[in-house]
Order: sequence, then structure tokens, then C-alpha cells
Amino acid sequence: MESHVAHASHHYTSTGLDSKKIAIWTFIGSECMLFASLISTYLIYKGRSVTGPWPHEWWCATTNQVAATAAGLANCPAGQVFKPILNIPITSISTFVLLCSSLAMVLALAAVENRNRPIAPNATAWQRALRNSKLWLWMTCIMGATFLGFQAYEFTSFVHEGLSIRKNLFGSSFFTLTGFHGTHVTVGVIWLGSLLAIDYKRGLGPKDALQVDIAALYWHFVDVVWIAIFTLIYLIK
Amino acid sequence: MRAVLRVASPLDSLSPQRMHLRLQPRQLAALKFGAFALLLLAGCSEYPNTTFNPTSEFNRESTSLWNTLLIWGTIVFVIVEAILVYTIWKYRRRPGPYQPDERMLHGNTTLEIAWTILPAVILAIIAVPTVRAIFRTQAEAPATALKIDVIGHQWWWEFRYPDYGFTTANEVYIPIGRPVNFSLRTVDVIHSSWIPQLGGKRDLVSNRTNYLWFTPDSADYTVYNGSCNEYCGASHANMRFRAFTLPPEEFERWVAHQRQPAAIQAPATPAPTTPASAPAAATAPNQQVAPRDTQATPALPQPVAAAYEFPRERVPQHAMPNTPVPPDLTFPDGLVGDAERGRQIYSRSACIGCHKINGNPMSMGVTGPDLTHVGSRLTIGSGLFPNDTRHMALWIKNARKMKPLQFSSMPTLGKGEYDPISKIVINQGGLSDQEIADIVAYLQALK
Amino acid sequence: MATTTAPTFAPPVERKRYGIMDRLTTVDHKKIGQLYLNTALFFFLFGGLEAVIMRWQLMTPNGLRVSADTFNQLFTMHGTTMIFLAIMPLSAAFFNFLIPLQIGARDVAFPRLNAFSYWVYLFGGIFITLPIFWLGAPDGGWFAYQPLNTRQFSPGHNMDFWVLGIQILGISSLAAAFNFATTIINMRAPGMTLMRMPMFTWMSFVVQWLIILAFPVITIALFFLQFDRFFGTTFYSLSAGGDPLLWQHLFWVFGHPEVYILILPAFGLVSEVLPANSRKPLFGYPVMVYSGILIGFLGFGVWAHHMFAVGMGPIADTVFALTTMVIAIPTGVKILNWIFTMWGGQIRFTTAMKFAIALVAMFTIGGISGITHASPPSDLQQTDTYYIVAHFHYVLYGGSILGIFAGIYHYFPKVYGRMMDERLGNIHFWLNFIAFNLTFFPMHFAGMLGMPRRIYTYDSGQGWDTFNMMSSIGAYMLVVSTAIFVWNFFKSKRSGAVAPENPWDAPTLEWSIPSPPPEYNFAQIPMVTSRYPLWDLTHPERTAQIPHTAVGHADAQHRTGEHVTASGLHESDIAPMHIESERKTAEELGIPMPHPTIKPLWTALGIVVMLSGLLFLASNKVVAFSLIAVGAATMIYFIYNWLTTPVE
Amino acid sequence: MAHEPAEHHEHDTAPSIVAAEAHTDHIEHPEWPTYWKVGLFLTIITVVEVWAYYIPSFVASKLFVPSLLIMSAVKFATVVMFYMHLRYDHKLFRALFTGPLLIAVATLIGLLFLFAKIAA
Ligand code: HEA
Ligand code: HEA
Ligand code: CUA
Ligand SMILES: [Cu+2]
Repeated sequence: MESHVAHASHHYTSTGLDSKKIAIWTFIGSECMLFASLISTYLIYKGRSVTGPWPHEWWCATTNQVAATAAGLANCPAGQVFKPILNIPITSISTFVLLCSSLAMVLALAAVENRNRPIAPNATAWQRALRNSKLWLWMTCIMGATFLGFQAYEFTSFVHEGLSIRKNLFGSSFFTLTGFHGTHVTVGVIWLGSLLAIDYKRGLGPKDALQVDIAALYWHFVDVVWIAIFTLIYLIK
Repeated sequence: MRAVLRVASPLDSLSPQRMHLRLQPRQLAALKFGAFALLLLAGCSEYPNTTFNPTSEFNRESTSLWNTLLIWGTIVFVIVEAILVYTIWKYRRRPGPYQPDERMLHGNTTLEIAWTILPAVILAIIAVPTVRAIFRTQAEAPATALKIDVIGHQWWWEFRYPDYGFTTANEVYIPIGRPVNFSLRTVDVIHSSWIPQLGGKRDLVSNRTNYLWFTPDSADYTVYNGSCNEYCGASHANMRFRAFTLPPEEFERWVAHQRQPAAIQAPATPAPTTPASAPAAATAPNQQVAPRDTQATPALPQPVAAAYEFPRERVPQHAMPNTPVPPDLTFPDGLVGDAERGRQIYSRSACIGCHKINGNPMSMGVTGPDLTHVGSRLTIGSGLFPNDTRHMALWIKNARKMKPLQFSSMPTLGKGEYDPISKIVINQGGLSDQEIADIVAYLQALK
Repeated sequence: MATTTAPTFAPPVERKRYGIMDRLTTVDHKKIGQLYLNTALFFFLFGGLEAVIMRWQLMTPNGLRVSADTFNQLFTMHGTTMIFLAIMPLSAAFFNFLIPLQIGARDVAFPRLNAFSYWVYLFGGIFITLPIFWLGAPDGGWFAYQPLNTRQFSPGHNMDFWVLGIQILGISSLAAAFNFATTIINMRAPGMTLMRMPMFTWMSFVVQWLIILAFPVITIALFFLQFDRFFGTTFYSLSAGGDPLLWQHLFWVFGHPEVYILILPAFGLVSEVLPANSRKPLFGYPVMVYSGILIGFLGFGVWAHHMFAVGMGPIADTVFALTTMVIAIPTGVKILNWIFTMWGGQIRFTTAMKFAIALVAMFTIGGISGITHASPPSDLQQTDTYYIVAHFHYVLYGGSILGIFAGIYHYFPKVYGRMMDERLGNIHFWLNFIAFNLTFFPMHFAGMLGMPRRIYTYDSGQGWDTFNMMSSIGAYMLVVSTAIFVWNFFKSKRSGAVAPENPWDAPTLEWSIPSPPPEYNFAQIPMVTSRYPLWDLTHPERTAQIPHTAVGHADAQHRTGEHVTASGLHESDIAPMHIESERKTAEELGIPMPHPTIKPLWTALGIVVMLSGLLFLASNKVVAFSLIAVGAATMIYFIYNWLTTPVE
Repeated sequence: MAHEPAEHHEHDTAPSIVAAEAHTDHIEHPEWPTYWKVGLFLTIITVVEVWAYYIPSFVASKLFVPSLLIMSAVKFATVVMFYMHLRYDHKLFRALFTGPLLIAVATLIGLLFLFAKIAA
């Protein structure tokens, strides 16, 4: 929101906390309602589409039959059978990737906070790595991008399997919900990218910790939202 | 002639009270409300859509709740404003030294607790009857209830009587004293039906079906106005209807008549625009049912009922619309139409695409109002104009200038007329004034 | 008469004019506040004009003065304008001007974000208002029910403007809300504990949270509609089985908190006006705080009381009826605490005071009618009739608007350094008071006698003629009274009596500095030791009973320790509670002020251009995408610049 | 400010957040030793969730939905407490997050009731 140039605690504040950090938390509070609305919509429309395809069920386009298993649609003409849309194995992997990115993010923050602490001469490579903010910012960005890659793949394959955002209520609410989340991830990746740029330009140190912290809070929030989505939308039938 | 006699006979001009005696005992409680209604009758004619004159158990629930709320609201209001006025009067600025009242300087816990508790108590008092009324008014409808399907259209009302298998438009007939169970649907956007004196509102929600039932036990033998109360587009204001409440046996006669397919009646004296002016004889005498095509309609009750028309002298002033016709619209007076010719023209023109007339195999449209007995109706254009030859002619010629409409609704049919929606002058398929006059004669004859 | 009691301090200083460029680039919360005030007042007049045209049409039965189409645009834009372009921004004007002054800060937490909020509001307001000039304005009602406003039933551009416009205005409100919430939490002077904040700041704090939590919901509901209209999604589509109640629920989850967003700032202003003019502290301050919070919180649990007629079933009806009724309790506490603030005081009937008292009297009526439709079976006879119209004008006009008028008369001297004309004010008040009741009271009857709302015409002989005639005459009188106010406003701005620091002898910080305040507000930030710091100096006897602590000092000492000095606040910046009369420039005092910047304006413009591209999506792809591209580019470029340049 | 009656002392600082210690910018965040354990914990739960999804009998059982909800709630809380430092940071931040979160969840549940997604 406001300038990223470091004059963090330049102003007198009544809590001794930095205004930017308070602001990002109020923003996250607001985001809770945003995603609550999206998720409720998805759940409300769940199972109310008038045509398939369906998230967890098999669907016959000609008879508009829905069945829990392919066997349930034995009498459906070939080529008319649509399999369940959601692809749990793939999404489980991307979920895991996003979780790991959160871990990388906290390590990046820790590295920035400790930038000025001397590294013991006999430190192991791993200990040195832990102090390398660039490394962890890169990791976070890459994993974020990977997640987006998975989502792009997911979306295109869904469209090929016959689910477009215009197809039915499921399509509209699903793509909108996950799309909003994807957009948040994208913004996060760009944000972290800009931090990375600063890190290369002049190195991020303790005085920048706050900025990184704020970006991190946003990133983790996007992660927890996905935790909710993964369970409510993907796993629960 | 029997029909006419009965209509005129004193038996039917009875006040609702007398009729109650023929109702189940449980209805007796309604007597005093009937009296109440009588007292308010003057008020009613002045305020035809009042909500203060409950004529069904449903409305008695809401009105008695309203009374409770009004009483407590008034009490609260008076107390609060009294304290306020007293305060600003007593403590207005006066010369002399000012020393603030020590006890009242920055707060007073006891007082504040007091005026936290008191409202809570009042609210509890109004909450109890509220909850009770909620569950009463939304209870299951009795099996004996008369079923009426209300279907909203932009911008008119369709009423179906599933038990009897016929359909009317913009005019719903309700027997006094029998529970009616409305099931409400819409084919397009949300509407909301309301007959203030009979029952509360219930929305017609797209992709859903709603229910509303009540027993008009103390309704008068008269016509009530109904309206659409959910904004539904250009002509929301013009989406009106009429509710005819009538004694059960009269209702049965109306039903019997409605179930019959349309048959051209001997041309009736053009329906008067003002009530009580025409004699009850408006109904055609010795009307015979054409034995052919009793097709879709279920078996008729014996004996075959005569044409039924709601007694004009019971149609109150407020039920007759006064909507002005745009000055630039004209239709030559004295142009006499022929019903039979009208039937042929009607049957080969655009009309049949949208309208249904039981008994006219050509006319099977469903998107527009059912015209089977249109001649016997009080109003046209969804309660907007009186149903007389002149207005009907103007309507057929220039519907889209008489009421804000849309592409999918009643087109401009007059030859050489400008259609404000498609923005073209109608030539192909346009109807000449004579043709329109014939169609009007035909439709008016469908009593 | 106003100045009589006011101990005049410094010789009045002529308030310095500032030019157009200064307006476009300002990041000073006081100037932004004035921009908000002027723009919002203009939109209030505009919305009022729309209302008056409606009343002109409804004056007689079967009126033919405006077409159905025009009328539908009028009430839609009237409601939208009054709520989103008049009252909310009028409140925002006071947030901007007052909050920093009341908590003893030199500016808001994010001055540039603040400017951004204003420009988004201005462009959004213009965007949504323009089409009325070619009668292509939104026409779906201010809560735009579905499916009426999907492409299928509203093919024109009318509702496109509404969807995008409200979306834009939402950005403005949210940005401002984050800003003020942060400001109130973090920018308070030493010793200004939460329970010492002036009541207006408190109510504003609650409102910021209502915005933060309610606007995301409407944002989503609007996105669905936007996607449906522009990209063919199926959220509200009939054929795809969309559920119209989804929109209704999402809208009212936002909609009811919204009405408290509209009223609480007015409550706050009244809570400032009453004590000052009764010469007594606010009665039961803590309870006033808690009831405000409670109203805001409960406001999230009552939304479906707007939907009693849609057939939610008895259980839902019961739940929402009860939660709705409960809100009467905290509100009642406020009403009575206001009355008892005056009790035992010595009331000075300034115009502001008259408006404040009128709010207490009139809002009570609206509140009570609110309770009458909190009871579903009774509401079934009231919903969507003029009875509802009466209710919400009693709370909106009799509440919000009267409160805001009180605020304007009260704070005008502080904002412009000149007093408003009390004589004209008096006329404005009485005419307005009578006209308001003449306009809206008859609507109760019209409604209970069966008149539906949102009808452009009604038949004669329905028993509504007299009441509509009364309402219309009242509306015309409102035009006159409002015109008097407008005249008074400009006249006083130009040639009103010069105002001292504290014309009303009020107790809070904003009155301890010159009128109008210097750019830096406080040369030295005061150490606050009680709820009414200024009365501690001028009328100790009034505040004797109120808790005083040394927290002010302790806190200041603590702050002026090494840590704070390091963070740019020196001992010299803090001083015990005092009155500042002489005005120096920030340079003279060496106070760092944020640089003026045009970037927020361009960013806002970029956003609006980008969204307006969608309007051409169907008709002309090239125009559409080039607008979107240009807008996005502008936005991104200026955001980047903005973020990479320091505030000061 | 003449009077400071001792009896009034600190009377009104009820929800005051001024008392907060000033040096919160430098609060100690945990390090790798904690973080990798948290990461592992999250991974395990995720694995269990997916695993549960593939046991038809369990999916059919009443326990399925509740257990999944609990698991994801635990994950949610863990990330918020450790990665977002709410466990260590200023209590103000905890309030700023949990308040809105509760309202959001309440609204969500309310809506699901209203659309009969949860048995009323
Ligand atoms: C400033 C805005 C504002 C405020 C503050 C309120 C306050 C209240 N409103 Fe109102 N309301 C609107 C703006 C507002 N409303 C608008 C704009 C609409 C219409 C939207 C539309 O359809 O276009 C609306 C519609 C509306 C409806 C829907 C009606 C319908 O469409 O069918 C309902 C139903 O419950 C309602 C109820 C209430 C209640 C109970 C309060 C309570 O908060 C009032 C509490 C206050 C008091 C009760 C008075 C003071 C209390 C005392 C003196 C104590 C003692 C009192 C008692 C014991 C009763 N309002
Ligand atoms: C705060 C909000 C607010 C305010 C202040 C008002 C103010 C007024 N409103 Fe209303 N109104 C709403 C909010 C508000 N309104 C809402 C939300 C709706 C629902 C919309 C919907 O159904 O979608 C509504 C609907 C509504 C209706 C119902 C429309 C319908 O359902 O068909 C009516 C009808 O009379 C009405 C009338 C008025 C009138 C006469 C005023 C008057 O008080 C106006 C007074 C103001 C002026 C008169 C200013 C004009 C003065 C001048 C132009 C003088 C100019 C002079 C100079 C420039 C020097 N409003
Ligand atoms: Cu139908 Cu309004
Ligand atoms: Cu409400």
C-alpha cells in the first residue's frame, strides 16, 4: 500500500507498532470475508447445476444421469460419459508445493532478520544456506509459480473435459473461487519478486525485515485460504 | 333467466355475516371481525387497499401483531419524546450562574441499566406473539384448501385452478370462507403478489415455488385490488390484478362456467366502464354449450351451468381502472365488428401465437394471457383498462403505447402504427381498424 | 450568539487560498476532507433533485410527467446517489478532517492512500452518474435484485454502469477504511487511550470495521453479476438454475451493515455536538462506546430481515426477527444517554444543537417503525410499500442527514475559519424540520393503505392521492430549505464572522488549535490526561468526576526515551495539554510534511478507465481492449512510482 | 490537568493498547528448528487427509466430513500461529485477525443454514 522505502518506525505511533503491519492485518481481515463469500457460494451451488460435468460424480450427457461410479452409467452411449472433474492427486501435489512455499517464506524472513548476525566460521553449508535470503525468496517464488502452473494445467484440462466457466453453476463458482485464489498467488509472486529485486540491488537487512514480514503475512494468508479450499472443495464430496 | 334472478335475489346480497352461519363453527369467531369490517366499510370504500381491515385469519394475525407493535411503539415514542422535550425545556439556557447537576454529570449506572432492561422487556413482550404468528401463518395448508397456481409474467398475472383444469389472467376468484392455498411461481424475474385486505405478501421467486394460504372468512362479496410489490422492470407499476371474493355457491357457478370451452355468446351490451350502471342482465340468457370440443376440460358437473358474470352492482368504484389513454391514440367510434368474422381473422393472425382460447383449436399460444372467457373479464392490460370494446380495440391496435412493454410482450398490431419497441411502422401482418373491430367483437363475445 | 461564550484566543488569521494544482496533488487530510465535503454535497443536491422529480411525478394519480423508464432510473440513481455518493462520502469528509485532529495526530497513517480514496470516489461518482444525462442510467433499483439485472432481462448498458460504478466506489471505501482503522489504532497522541477517544472517532472506528468486513461481500456479489453480464457465467442465470436468493443474501449481508455505516458517523457527530452545547460531558461515555460496538456487531446478524417475503421458512424468520429486535436495545441506550447528556446541563441552541436534538427525536420514529417490520407477519403487510420508504427516510434523513447537518454547522468554523450564519441556519433548520416530516410522515399511511414502492404511477381512487400530494409539497419545501443551506454555506465561507479556536467552548483536542488548523495540525503533540483535555484547562469543574491519569506523561516520557527520538519524535514534539494560537509554517517548526503528489489521482483514473473498457466488450473489442490496456498501464505505472517514492 | 485524584488512577484504561511495549519491531521469531517441525506436521496432516479421501468406507462414514474439517482447521491454525507469528506477535494482531475470521465463519455457516446445506 504505502511506500516500501524503509522509514519503518519513522513516525511516532501509539502502539509502537508499524502502521503498515497493522494495515496488512486489517486487509487480511477483510480478505477473510471475501473468501468466505466465495466459498459459501461454491458450497451453496454444489449439486445444484442442471447439467454436468460434476466435481466428484460421473455424468452422462445424453440422459443427464449422475452416478458415483462409472459403472452407474453403463447404459450411457460411448463418448457421452463425463468423468469426475476434480483431480485429487494433482491438486494434492500442488497443495503440498504451496505449503512448502510457506516454509521457504518464513526462512526467507528469518534470513533477512538475521542478516547482520555473524556466521560462525565453522558453519555448515546448510547453516549458511539458512542465512541466504535470496535463496529462500527464490524458492518461494518458484514454488508459487509452480502452484500457478499446476492451476493452469488443471484449468485447461477441465475445459478439455467439458467444464467451462459458462457450462454450469459448478463451473462458474469453481473457476471464480479458484481463479480469485490464483490471482492472489500471482500478486504474491510479483510482490516477492520485487523484494528479490531489492535484495539483489542493495541486499535486504533487518531494517527491511518489516517489509518482508508484511509480504510474508500476505503469502501465508493465501496459503491458509488454500488449506480451506483444498478440504472444502476438493476433498469433501 | 334463472341465473339473472339468482344474481339479483336478496339471498346473495347478504352481508358476509349471514354467510358465516353457513360456515363451519370454527368460523363463528370471525363474526365480530365481520362486524369490525362493517364498521370500517366506510373507511374501506375510501381506502380500498387498507391493511387495517383484516378479512382472513392470516391478516388478523398480522393486524393484531401490528396493533401490539403500534401500541408499544407509541408508548416508547411518547415516553422518549416527552423526556426529550421536558429536558430541552427545563435545561434551556437561562441567565444566572450554571452549576451542572453533580449526580447526572458523566453518567448514572442505575439509570443506564434501567433503560437497557426496559426495552429488553418490551421486546420480549412483542417477540412472543411474533414467533407464534410466524409459525401459525406458515403452517401446512389444510387439505381442503382450494389450490390456485399464481404465475408471474412481465407484466401480468396467470391464475391456474389445477383442481378444475382451467386458467384465467389478472382476475382471481376466491370463495368466501374456504381456505385458498396459492402456490407462487414466476416464468421470469421476481414478482410479489399482494391483496392487502386478504393476505400478506409473498414473493414469486425465479426457480423456486412459494406458498401462501389464508381463509377469507370475513371478506365481503366484492372485488379487491391486488398489486405486484417487487420491482420487476418497466411496467412494475402496471402489474395489477383483481381478486373477486364471492359466496361458495356463486364460486361453483363461476367455476362450472370457466371450465367450459369458449363459445361465442349473443353480443352482450358493451361492458360499462362504470359499475352499477348496467343491469345484472349483462349475462347472456339461455346460453347453450356447444357440445363439440369439451376436449381437455374434465367432466362437467350437472346441470350444465349458465354463463356466469360477476354481478356488476358488486363491483366497487376502486376496481374500475381510470388509467388515461395516451391522447394520440384513436379508434373510430361506431365501427361495428362481427364476432364470427373476428374469430376467423383472429385465428389466422399473430394473436394465436401467444394466446390460448379453449374451443378455438387454432389458438394454442401459452406466452400470453388465456383468453378463453376474456369477454367476461372486468379489466384488460393487467388491471390497467376497463374491458370494453373501445379500450380493447385501442389495446390490440397500440398495446405498446398504452403500457410500457418489451420485445417479448404484446406487439403493436394496428396497420400503419409505429411500434415504439421495434421502432418500425407495422405494415406486414398489420390489422385494419375493421379487422380489429371484428376481433374485439369476437373476444367480447367470449363470455 | 455563538461567539458570545467563546473565549477568543489568538487574533484570527485569514485562511490561505489554495489553487487548482494544489487541490489535485494534496495529501493533507484537511484539504482532502474539504474535497470530500464539497463533492458529496453536490451529489446530495443531485440525488435530492432526482427525488424531487419523482415527487413531481407522484404528486397526482396517473401522472404523465416522466416516463416509466425515466422514473425507474430516477429512484435507482436517487437511492444509489444518496447512499454511495452523498452520505458515505459526507461521513468520509468528517473522518478525514476530524479523526487526526481528535486523536492528536499530524495526518492519517497513509496520506497518499487517502488522496487515492478520494479520487477513486470522485471518478466513480462521475462514472455512475453521467448516463442519467442521456437517460441511460441504471434502472434496477438500488439493491439490483436478480435475475432482473442479468443481461437476459436488462440488455442495455444501464446496469453495466451500476455494477462497475459500485465496484469502483467499493475500492475507495475499502482503501479509506484500512487507512482510518490504522490511523485510529496507531496515530493517537500520548495518553489518548481508546477509552479517551472522542465519541465521533469511536463511532468512525466501528464504521471502518463495518466497511472492512461488509464491502468484500458486495464486491463478490458484484463480481458474479459482472461475470454474468460480461463473460456469460451462470451465477444468476435462470436457465442454468441460478438462485436469485444468493444475490439477495450476499447483498443484504453487506446491505444491513451498510445502513449502520450510514448512521454511526452521524451518531458520532451528535455525540460531539450535544455535550459541547449542553456544557456537560457525554452521559455514560463507556456505555456509548459499547453500544456503538454492539450495534455494529449485531448488524452482521440481521440481514435477512429484508427478505421476510421470499419464503425462508419459519425458523429463519424467527431467528432474524429476534436478532433484529435486539438491536433496539443498544440504540435505545444511545438515545436516552443523549437526552441525559442534556439533562442538568445548560443548553445553548445553536443551529448545530437544533439539528442534533432533531436527530434524537426523528431517528426514534424511524427506529420504532423499524421494529414494526422486524416482526415478519407484520412486515408481510409492510414490505415493499411506502411504509418502508417512510421508515428508511426517517432513519436516513432524520438520522444520517440531520446528524451530518449538525456536524457541518458545528465544524464549519474549524474547517473554514469562519462562522456559519446562525440566522439563515435557524431558518434552514425549521423549514427543513417541518418539510421533512411533511414529506415522509404521510408515507407511513400511504404504505399501510396499500401503496407499493417503486411505482411510477398509481390509479386514482385508491385512497393515496392526499398523502402523495402532501409528500410532494413537503419535497418542494425541502428544496427551498436546502437551497437556503447552500446559500448559507457559500456566503459564510466567503464572508462569515472570523472564527476563534474554540467558538463552542468544546472539550476535545481539535478545538485546541487555530481555525482552520495549520497544515501540521499540532505544533506540539499534546499529552492527553483525560477524556476532555480542553475542559481540563477551561472548565475543570465539569470534568472533575472523570478519571484523570498520568498516563499522558508516563507514556510521553516512555516515548521520548531513546527509542522514540530515534524514530524521529523529539521531546520538543510533545508537550503537556495546551492551546495553540499562533500559526507558523511547517518549515519554521521543522516538521516534516508529506510531499504533495499527483500519482494517486492518475492511479485512480487508470482504474476507472480500465473498468470502463468492459462497457465496449460487446460492441467494439478494439476500443474495449485498448481502454483496458491503457487504464491498466496507467495504473501499474503510477502505483510503481508511488511505491518507490517516499512519503516525505 | 490540575487534579489527579489517586482513586481515579488508571480507571479508564480498560481496553487500552497504549500500555503495549514499544520494541515489538524486534520481537524474537522462531527459527529453523521450529519451522521444519511445523512443516513436517502440516505435511503429515495433508497426507492423512488425502489418504482418508481414498478409503471408501471412511468416506461413507459419518466421521469423514467432521474429521476433514478438524484436520484442515488444525492446519489453518498452525500456519497462522507459527508462520504468521500470531503466537509470538503483539496481541493486537491476534485480535485483528480472529475477530474478522469469526464473523466470516459465522456468516458462512449462517448462509449454509439458509440454503439448507446444513440440516437446520
Ligand atoms: C440509517 C439507516 C438505517 C437504520 C439505522 C435502520 C435501523 C433499523 N432498521 Fe432499517 N432500513 C434501512 C435503513 C436503516 N434502518 C433502509 C435503507 C431500508 C430499506 C432498504 C430497501 O429496501 O431499500 C431498511 C429496511 C428495514 C427492514 C426491511 C423492511 C422491508 O423491506 O420489509 C427492516 C426489517 O426488519 C428494518 C429494521 C430496522 C431496525 C429494527 C432498525 C433498528 O436499528 C432501529 C433501532 C432503533 C430504535 C428502536 C429506536 C430507539 C430505541 C429506543 C427508544 C428504545 C426502545 C425501543 C423499543 C423497545 C422498540 N429496516
Ligand atoms: C440518505 C439517503 C436518502 C435521502 C437523504 C433521501 C432523500 C429523499 N428521498 Fe429518498 N430514497 C433513498 C435514500 C434517500 N432519500 C433510498 C435508498 C431509496 C430507495 C431507492 C430504491 O427503491 O431503489 C429512496 C427512495 C425514495 C422514494 C421512493 C421511490 C419509489 O420507491 O418509487 C421517494 C419517493 O418519494 C424518495 C423521496 C425522497 C425525497 C423527497 C428526499 C428529500 O429529502 C430530498 C431532499 C434534498 C433535496 C431537496 C436537495 C435538492 C435541493 C436542491 C436541488 C436545491 C438546489 C439549490 C441549489 C443548487 C442552490 N426517496
Ligand atoms: Cu411484477 Cu413488480
Ligand atoms: Cu436492514
